[in-house]
Order: sequence, then C-alpha cells, then structure tokens
Amino acid sequence: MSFFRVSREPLAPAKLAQELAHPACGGYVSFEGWVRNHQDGRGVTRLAYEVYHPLAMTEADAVLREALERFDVVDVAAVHAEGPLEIGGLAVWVGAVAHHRAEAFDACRYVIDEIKVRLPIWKKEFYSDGDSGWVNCESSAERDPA
Amino acid sequence: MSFFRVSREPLAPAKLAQELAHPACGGYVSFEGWVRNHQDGRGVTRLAYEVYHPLAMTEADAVLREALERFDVVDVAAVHAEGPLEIGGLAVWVGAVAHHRAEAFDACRYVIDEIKVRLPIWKKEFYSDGDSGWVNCESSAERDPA
Amino acid sequence: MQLTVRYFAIYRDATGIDQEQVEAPVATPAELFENRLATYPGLERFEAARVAVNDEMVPWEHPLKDGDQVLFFPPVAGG
Amino acid sequence: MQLTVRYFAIYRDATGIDQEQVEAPVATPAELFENRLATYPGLERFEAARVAVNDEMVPWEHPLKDGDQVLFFPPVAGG
Repeated sequence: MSFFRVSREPLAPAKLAQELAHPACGGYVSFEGWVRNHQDGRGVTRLAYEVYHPLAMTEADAVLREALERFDVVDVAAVHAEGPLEIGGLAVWVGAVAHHRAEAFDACRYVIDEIKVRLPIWKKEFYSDGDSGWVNCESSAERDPA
Repeated sequence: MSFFRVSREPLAPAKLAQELAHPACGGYVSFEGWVRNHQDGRGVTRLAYEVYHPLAMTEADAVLREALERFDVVDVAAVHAEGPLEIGGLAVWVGAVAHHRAEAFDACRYVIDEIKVRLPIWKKEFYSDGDSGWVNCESSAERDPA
Repeated sequence: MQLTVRYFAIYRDATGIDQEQVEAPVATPAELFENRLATYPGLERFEAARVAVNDEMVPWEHPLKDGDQVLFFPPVAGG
Repeated sequence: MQLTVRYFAIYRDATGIDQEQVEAPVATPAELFENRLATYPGLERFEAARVAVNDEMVPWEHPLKDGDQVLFFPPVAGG
C-alpha cells in the first residue's frame, strides 16, 4: 500500500491523499515542500532536482517500512519531484494516515526527515544574480577564499 | 492572514493550501480529519456537525493567534465543516506554513489539538444499527444501565 | 432574575427547544442548570459541559445578572 | 582493477562526465576517489559525501572487486 514515486510531472496532493484514504482512518497529515524564493540570504529564481532512481527507491522503501513499524499508522507514502521547478512549485509530498492523529504527525515527520538526509537526491539552485549552485555542496575553498 | 472558517460546502484542501502559500515559505504541514466508518466498535454511516458560530470564531481566532506566537510559523489557518457529512468526508482542515518544517508540524498539531477541545462544535453520529448519538455525550445512565 | 437560556446539541435534544426565557431565583449558571433540570430531567451535567454568558466562556459559579443570555454547551467534539 | 565510476550532481559538473571506465591500483572507494582527484582536481571529498557500490551504500573503506560499479554521491539535498 505505501508507495514512493519520483515524478517529472507536477505533484497533485489532493489526488495523492485520495490514494491513501481509507474508510477506517480518521487522521491524515501531510507535508509539502515548496520551492522558496530565497536560500541563505540569496534570491532563488528556480531549481532542479536530480535523482538517482535505483537507490532512491530502495532507500525510500526502507524509510516507509520503518515508519510503518515505528508508528501506529495505517499507511504512509511520499512523492519527490525530479527536474526543473519554479518558485512555489512542489518539491516533495509526504502523507500519513492513522486512526490517531498523533501517530500520523510523527510518521509524516519521520518520513520527511529521513528522505531529506538519506535519499540520493540533489538540488541545484539558480540565483537571481545569475549564479547557480548545488545545495549542501558549497566548496570549502569557495566559502573561504583566503 | 491566518483564517478560520466554518463551511457547509465540501472543504477543498488544495485551494486552502494556496491561500496559505507564500513565496518565502518552504514547509507546509496540513491535517485533515476524515469521517471514519466506525467509532468505539460501532459502524458509523454518516454524521453531522453543529457549530455555535460566535464563540467558535472567537475561540479559533485565539487558537490561531497562540500558534503564531508560540511557533516560528508564517501562517496558520483552519476550516471546520458544519452540517451533514458522509463517510470519507472532510470534517476539518488545518494548515501551517513555516520556513522550517519542524515549526509547521508543531503549529499544525497545536491548532488541531486545541480546536478539538475548545471550540463549541458537536458531532452527531448515525450508526449502522439505526441508532444515533452525540460524541462525548454518552449518558452515564445509558452507559451503565445496571 | 430574567434570563435567556440556549441549548445545543444533546441539550437541545433533551429539552426539545433551542432557547427559552426563564424567570428563576438563581445566582449562577450552576444553579440555573439545576433549575432547568427540574423542568427537563433529560439534561445531564457532564463533567466536560461548559457554560457561556453573553458569548463569553465563564465558570459555573459566575454571578448572573438580570437579562443575561446563558449558553449551555454539552461536551464538544470538533474535528 | 577495472571499475566503472559514476558521478552525480556537482561531481558530474566537476568531471564533465556521467561515468567512465577506470583501470586503477585501488582497493577501496576512498582510494579510488583520491585517484580520480588527480585527474579531476575539481572533485571534493565533502564530509557528507557518500559512496555506493553496485547500488548498495557502503563505507569508504569497503573492499572493491574487479568489475564493481562505484557511485560517488555528493551531499544530498532532497525535499
């Protein structure tokens, strides 16, 4: 039931929520990561995600399985965007359904926290000054030219 | 910016999220309470919410203001359904946007927790055996007929 | 004391009315509730029941004034 | 040892290639990275960089075998 996908098409949270919906489940918690117009004080105009699919799938499946084991949820799922995104675009969606909302909150948070640090996904930002850069990959040499 | 509404029309979370969207905000967390087909072991076929508007609005405004004060969020909002709902219908939506997702999770959770206990809203359930009852209002006499 | 009393949810079911005008020798909502219970035996003072006067939540021992509108709220169940 | 090496994100930018076949006297991904650094000075061994061999995450000191496919992952930034 739980699913993870990488999508080059715009994510549609309402449809995704429907996939998780279950007549026995009262509580649905979702996280959406929207593309911001700034990062570390710099203006961002757009960005692009690169995903290494084979390991992203393996790792995401592990994360979802862990969430189902650790929390009393009925289902969890996530979708991550790939390719170019505009400001306000949806980079990632995570949904969790549970009988009790506290478990849905915890599971949703766990999944997004783990996705951000474990999946082989890279984000390239394009700045308003024309520059661009891979997030979390700033060179120490560039950072400290002295 | 933050808003609370009572709605007799079906709630549309995607549209509500758009109302909260802000180009500077990366993290959106939402809670949706869906009508379940069971409660305390009884089959539920539908339900109806009654809302006392004047105090629901006052109390919801207080809850949202508290959330904005306690958590580092950019905006929070909530909508509650009124009147009849079918199984799977959306009873309540809460959304929070923040620069950092942890704050959005905390604020969203705070708002739904408080809404459930503080707002003058009552839920009448209709059971599959033809009976009906107001949730949390089971008479102690009925509960323990001996 | 002349009061307006409003009933919600299960209290409306128990009384069969939305609201009524009451002339009663009561000083607080708690006393008013007991007074109404004599008329409507189906009312129940749930532990989680609350009371508002003139659209403000108040304690059950809040002093009532002539002309107040008293709202009896059975236990809520939003969300 | 004959190896396939794949570069992602900033490592692709630094090398200008997606992947290459490498014949190199190395025993671990850590040594392979140093070896590739000699060819591509733009590579940087970030603290959060990771390595996978044949689509499994491994430690930098994982023993390599002939024919392995080595994936160099710069620090990730999903979500």
